[in-house]
Amino acid sequence: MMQTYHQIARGDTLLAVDHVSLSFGGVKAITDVSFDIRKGEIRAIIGPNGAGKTSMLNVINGFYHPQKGQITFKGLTRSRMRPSVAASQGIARTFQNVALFKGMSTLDNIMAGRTLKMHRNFFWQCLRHGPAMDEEIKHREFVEDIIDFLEIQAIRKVPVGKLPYGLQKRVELGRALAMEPDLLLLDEPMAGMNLEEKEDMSRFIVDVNQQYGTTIALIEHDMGVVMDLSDRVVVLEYGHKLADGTPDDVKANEDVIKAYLGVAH
Amino acid sequence: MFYRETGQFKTNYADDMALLPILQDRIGLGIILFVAYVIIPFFGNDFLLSTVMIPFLVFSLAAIGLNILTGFTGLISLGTGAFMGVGAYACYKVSSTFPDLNILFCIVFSGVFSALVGVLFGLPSLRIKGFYLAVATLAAQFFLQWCFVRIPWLYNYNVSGAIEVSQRSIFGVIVTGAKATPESRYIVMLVLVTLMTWVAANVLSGRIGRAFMAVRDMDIAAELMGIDLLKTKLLAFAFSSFYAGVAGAAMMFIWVGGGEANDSFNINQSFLILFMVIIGGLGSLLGAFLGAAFISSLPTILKFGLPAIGIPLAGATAEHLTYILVGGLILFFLIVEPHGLARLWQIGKQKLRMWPFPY
Amino acid sequence: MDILFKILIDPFLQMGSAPDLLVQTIWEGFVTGVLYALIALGFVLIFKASGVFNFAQGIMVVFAGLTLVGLYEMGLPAPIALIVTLLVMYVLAVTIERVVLRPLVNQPDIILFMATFGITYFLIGLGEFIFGGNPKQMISEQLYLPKGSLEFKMLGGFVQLQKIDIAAAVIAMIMIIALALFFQYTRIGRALRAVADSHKAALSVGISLNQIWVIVWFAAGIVALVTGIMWGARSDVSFGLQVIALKALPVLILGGFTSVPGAIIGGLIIGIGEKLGEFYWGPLVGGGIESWLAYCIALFFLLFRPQGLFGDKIIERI
Amino acid sequence: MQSQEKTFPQLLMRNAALRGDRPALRHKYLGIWQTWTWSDVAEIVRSYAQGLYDRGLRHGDTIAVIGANRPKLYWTMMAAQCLGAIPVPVYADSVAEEMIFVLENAGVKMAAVQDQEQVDKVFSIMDRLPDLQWVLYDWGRGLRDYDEPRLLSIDQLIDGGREHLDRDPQTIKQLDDMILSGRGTEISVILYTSGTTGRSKGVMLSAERCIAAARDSVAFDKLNENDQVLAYLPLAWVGDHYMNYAQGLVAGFCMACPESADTVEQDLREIGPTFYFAPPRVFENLLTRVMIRMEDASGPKRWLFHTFIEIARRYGEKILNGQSVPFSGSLLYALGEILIYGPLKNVLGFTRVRVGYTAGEAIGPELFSFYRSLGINLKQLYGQTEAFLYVTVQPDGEIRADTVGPLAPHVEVKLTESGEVLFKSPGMFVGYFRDAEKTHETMTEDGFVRTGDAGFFEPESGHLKIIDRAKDVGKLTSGALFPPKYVENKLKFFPNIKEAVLFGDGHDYVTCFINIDLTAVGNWAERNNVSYASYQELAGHPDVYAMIADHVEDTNRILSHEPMMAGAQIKRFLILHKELDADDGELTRTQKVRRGFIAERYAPLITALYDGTQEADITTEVIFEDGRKGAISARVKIVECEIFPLATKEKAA
Repeated sequence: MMQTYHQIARGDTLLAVDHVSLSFGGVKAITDVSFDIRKGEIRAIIGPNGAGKTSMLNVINGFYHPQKGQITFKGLTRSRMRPSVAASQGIARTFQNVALFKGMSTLDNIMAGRTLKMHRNFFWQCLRHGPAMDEEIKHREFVEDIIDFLEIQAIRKVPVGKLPYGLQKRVELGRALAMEPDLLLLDEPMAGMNLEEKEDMSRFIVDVNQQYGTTIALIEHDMGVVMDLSDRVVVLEYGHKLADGTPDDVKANEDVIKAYLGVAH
Repeated sequence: MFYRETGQFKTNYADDMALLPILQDRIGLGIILFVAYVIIPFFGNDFLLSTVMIPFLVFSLAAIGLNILTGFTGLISLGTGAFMGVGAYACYKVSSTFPDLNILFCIVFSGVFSALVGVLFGLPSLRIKGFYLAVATLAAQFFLQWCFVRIPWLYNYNVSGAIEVSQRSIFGVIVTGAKATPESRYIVMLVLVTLMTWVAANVLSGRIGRAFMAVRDMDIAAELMGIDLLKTKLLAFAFSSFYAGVAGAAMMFIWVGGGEANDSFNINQSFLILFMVIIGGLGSLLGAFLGAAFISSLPTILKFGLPAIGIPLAGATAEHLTYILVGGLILFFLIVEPHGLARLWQIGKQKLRMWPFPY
Repeated sequence: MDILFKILIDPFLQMGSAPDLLVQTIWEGFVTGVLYALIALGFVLIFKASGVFNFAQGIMVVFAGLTLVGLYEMGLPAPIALIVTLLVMYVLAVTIERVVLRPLVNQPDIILFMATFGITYFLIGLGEFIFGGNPKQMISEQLYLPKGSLEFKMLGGFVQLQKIDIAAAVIAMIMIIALALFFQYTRIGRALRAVADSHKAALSVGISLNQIWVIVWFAAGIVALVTGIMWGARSDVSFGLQVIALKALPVLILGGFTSVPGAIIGGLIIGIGEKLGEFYWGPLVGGGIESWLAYCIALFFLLFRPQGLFGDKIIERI
Repeated sequence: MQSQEKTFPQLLMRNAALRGDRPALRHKYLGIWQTWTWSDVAEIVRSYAQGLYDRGLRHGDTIAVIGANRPKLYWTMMAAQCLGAIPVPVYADSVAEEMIFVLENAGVKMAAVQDQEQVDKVFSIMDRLPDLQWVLYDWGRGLRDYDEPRLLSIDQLIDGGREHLDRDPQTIKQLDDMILSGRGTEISVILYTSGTTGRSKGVMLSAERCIAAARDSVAFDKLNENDQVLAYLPLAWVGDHYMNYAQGLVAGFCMACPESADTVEQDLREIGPTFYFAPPRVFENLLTRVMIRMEDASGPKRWLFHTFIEIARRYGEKILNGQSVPFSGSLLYALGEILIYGPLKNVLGFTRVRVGYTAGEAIGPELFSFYRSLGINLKQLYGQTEAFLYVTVQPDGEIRADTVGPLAPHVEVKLTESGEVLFKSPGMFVGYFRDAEKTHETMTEDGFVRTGDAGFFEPESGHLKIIDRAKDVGKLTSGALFPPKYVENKLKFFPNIKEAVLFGDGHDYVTCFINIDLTAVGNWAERNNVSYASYQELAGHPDVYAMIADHVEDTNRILSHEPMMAGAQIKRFLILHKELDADDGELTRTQKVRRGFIAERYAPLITALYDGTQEADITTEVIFEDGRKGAISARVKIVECEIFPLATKEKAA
């Protein structure tokens, strides 16, 4: 049977996680968590270490398969799928500890993000002229826009392995953007950054959300940053959902305050 | 230093993404091609052509093949020799079944065939990683080798059990068999290598090449970006085996002109190619050539070089010495520059571009 | 239909019809398996301690054997030759650590893997250079290894066990137990196991990595020597052995690179498996399938457990 | 060919007609050099002009241009000029407060700015600018959600204009009339001088004079449409407007805009300009970096480099000037060209430079000859905004480090008894915008302009020598001449010294503040593993002091060979605990020291320099990048230096 994806209007539910539970062997990572992400919003998932934040992302883009519960994306409900499929359906992500292709240049890394969009067959690839080259150029133009957008022109042809951490994070964001995702998952985009880099990154995230209208779900430790950035926040703790709502609601929620021992300000 | 890049600016992407964006590189390549196509055939003697150049070219092809798999896609293979064998036998069968088919076509076909076999033995690569995969490829090596010996149909039931290359010609020029002149064989080989290198360079610098490297550098990320791991890995196996196959066919038909599988396509051959790739430099086409040049010329240099400088050797001793030297040199290079000759050149080139600055 | 019968039914009928032959074959396989296991053991030792996939283990077996015989032929009495060979193996271990491992520390695995290739070629060349390329007789009786064979009357037939084979099995057992004890109860042993987990841990035990490498390579050398003697005693000492030694690889992937029991069990499975296969199924395809059967068996297992029988499960994290 | 184009737009149209498909403008954007031909530019500028007109920009209005060197900003100037409106380029790095003055004073009606940063700046001062009606931006990142009726993208305007032109031919005619009717006497541009003293003044330049000046220099250096320049200097600086904009339009050569501030070097290398202009500071930093990078080179390479640089020093300039050198010399130099000079020039992007100029400040002679000795035809000119750049300029063959050359074509100069230089030139300005009294101060009755610089003509050669700002040249109590900048330039040639400020007027000896160069000294510290946490700590380090002391004494030794200057040797100096910074008002936007300001800001240190103490405390207020204010205080050491007796010529030689 053939299932189709519905067009989702801004503000409607883009992705719904309902009653998802996940465990490795005996260890419970996520227990019966439900929440939704609306098109066009910036959604934050916060919580202390080991709260199951990353596992949640891994479930969403099909890298882990939940034992219980299901996920509805663009109106199509499923309990499991292959990561590559998730990608082709419009879910992109970045990683907690940068997962760039170390051997390749910034440009190639971001170009790699276009793979799904490139279709010229092997024969043309062999010639690398005519259609194949046209395609390369078309996508190079798209990628260059991203490079310009993220202000990384100066490192265009530098192997990413040589770049400082902050820039690597930026390149990784670029790579995810190259996929033109409907849903962009950011796993601690500001981990290990200094204040200035954090500010830049926040600016980029907001700009992405505005410019490309991309829906963003992000995990972050730094409460302060999250509260400024996001429209709505889910709080996880030990795999359970602790709270869900606007930054203000969440700040007000005393469970959260307890969990964070007043870190929330 | 020889690189004078001032004023070389690109006004369109096609130029910017060209295989050799720097003018001086293009000039350099031009010179090399000129030497290869004009100087060597006209001024080289038979010895140079058939003992040095042709083997070098054959090995280059094989090395490119393995480099695509191991260097670009990160899949170690110890079965290259066998895949070469597949090519050789396929070519033999086709050419003997269709005697008036153009030999070049046979050779290319043999590549296609070994690509298919490559895919077959590449299947486990989805579940198996790293050394486990390396060992798995040994299965291919030994199984295929066994087939070559035990399935007489493959060598047309020759009593010798070996491939017997018949005489073939292209455009009236004899290119295989005993009567073929070194020049003609050399040129055929050279054309083959030039074309296939160009193709490899194209593919590797495009979408597919990026997919390969993505899988090599961080397969999980690659998958989460929609790169289908199985497809990509199988494609790598096919692409790589194609080159190995053609190399094998060329080896039998253009270089040695017939022979028996166990000598030509055994495990040691596989290792030898692997050395070429490692010493030449993983993930670099240039490396494939450097490695091939180095390893393939070494025995010759020893066999003829040492006596020349007055160190007479019995054949056996020379062979032993070769082993010692090859082993020693492999270690030496790994220690000096684990990323191979290509990296050395790369560093040198960078220095030349930045001269007189150090970086 | 007929072919299916030949493959699926007939062999088992044969087994049933001549159980003594079956036992005989299994025994043969068992002994080969033990020898495979020994070589695999050498791999495991080194891989556990240094993460190096030591391709050279096979050639080390040959080299050890050659050296022993060679020294004897040069006129050293057997026991002395044995000791000197041990020394040689030690020197080899030290040299490898100094010349190869130390400069290559922290290089990617494939590089170290290639390095062991280099070592292999070097040793082949060296061995041939010194002792010549042609096969040698193992000096069995000088080493007081038993000769001849025992015959049991059983299952309505005869089963013949070569004494040397029994000896091999026994010695292998002793050796494995010895190693186990060494790992369990000595300080160095503990250090080695620590290294397997983390290098820091090892240092905390107070032994430098370099020392540890020397030790494991020496240990692997000893194992190689024993293997060399046994194998040499059964057939002879030649470089052909080096290719046979590759059989240890499927054994490894079967047992997992890091597991000693895995190496043993894997060895036995492969050994017995390939003998049975060769004896009962080989003829169907013109024999000689020993050369690859082992790999296919391993591959088959691998498809179900990519980390080998005893390797620990790989959980992908991101 | 003295043709009749009187305004820049007319020149643009001429170029479009004359060399329509030759490149007019390149911009490294999205990874490649986007290129526009003269006819492209003409078309765009016309549409843009129409767009501006439709938004209400009229003849005589002013429009601010704020940002880096980007095509759209240059087009803004051209388009505005089409309408007879006056572009007012503003330094992009000026903080809001500084900007207010210029925008207010110019009473701009529109502002064309580069990006979000500038937009925010402008809107932050909107309430102070009643006349400002539209803010146009080039690069829209982050501006999407600005709900600001007065915000427009330049593209919008261009498209709007184009569409309008296509729609009704009437407007085309109207536009043509506006362009053709443009009169040369009208004000073409207003350039605000950074003002070494006090607040800046708007220099009004008329079209015909700009063009006349440009024509002279284009002829002078034989520039033509095949030349190529890299426009990387601030738009608001006369240097850029003259060398790139004016000359470009007159000669019809191609101007290239770098991708971003941090890729200029790379872009310079890619483009390989044939005509290069930079203030001494740029050459200074470049040389510093060259030397630093060479420090890290391998021993033999360093040896090779220094040997051949020495050879170049000996023969290079002579060869460039076409004087005779010993055969061995030219041979060695040729070898050096292959081994060092050629590659070096290539890496720096100077290979194709036919003519290079430096101006804006006196250049250290050693620095100057270094580049010339490499075979780069670097020349000096002396000029200022009020002259639309040049007063004197060095023709080929008459190039010297210590003079600024003879009078440029069609320029008159006279010196007052106090030694101040007055000039009359083709490009001289019309007056200061809305500042009659300042204009009056600067212009003499007989139509000469006061430069405020002191100088004298060298009798034998007729070359002009500039000593210093007239009001800065002072006397020691001994009566000896005290030309601060002259000495400072000598000091600043040492890579380790970034900035130097001399004092001594009315005192009995000369003293000096030093700013160390963080890159150079930091690098040195690394190599000699001197550890330091901050600029302040490094500046205070005894070894650093020792090193600088040597430099100062070398300088004294040199001075002791020059009769006029021997008195100005430095007796005591100190190293400042912070870098002099334009944001703190210590430097002008063109990075010239404002000594008056510094003198009062650091008064306690100066007293200390003269009362013989060995240390002094100082607290200064600083403004951080984000505009926050803070104070840093420090204890600064003071060091004595050796003074050398005046050396007679024989000794010197």
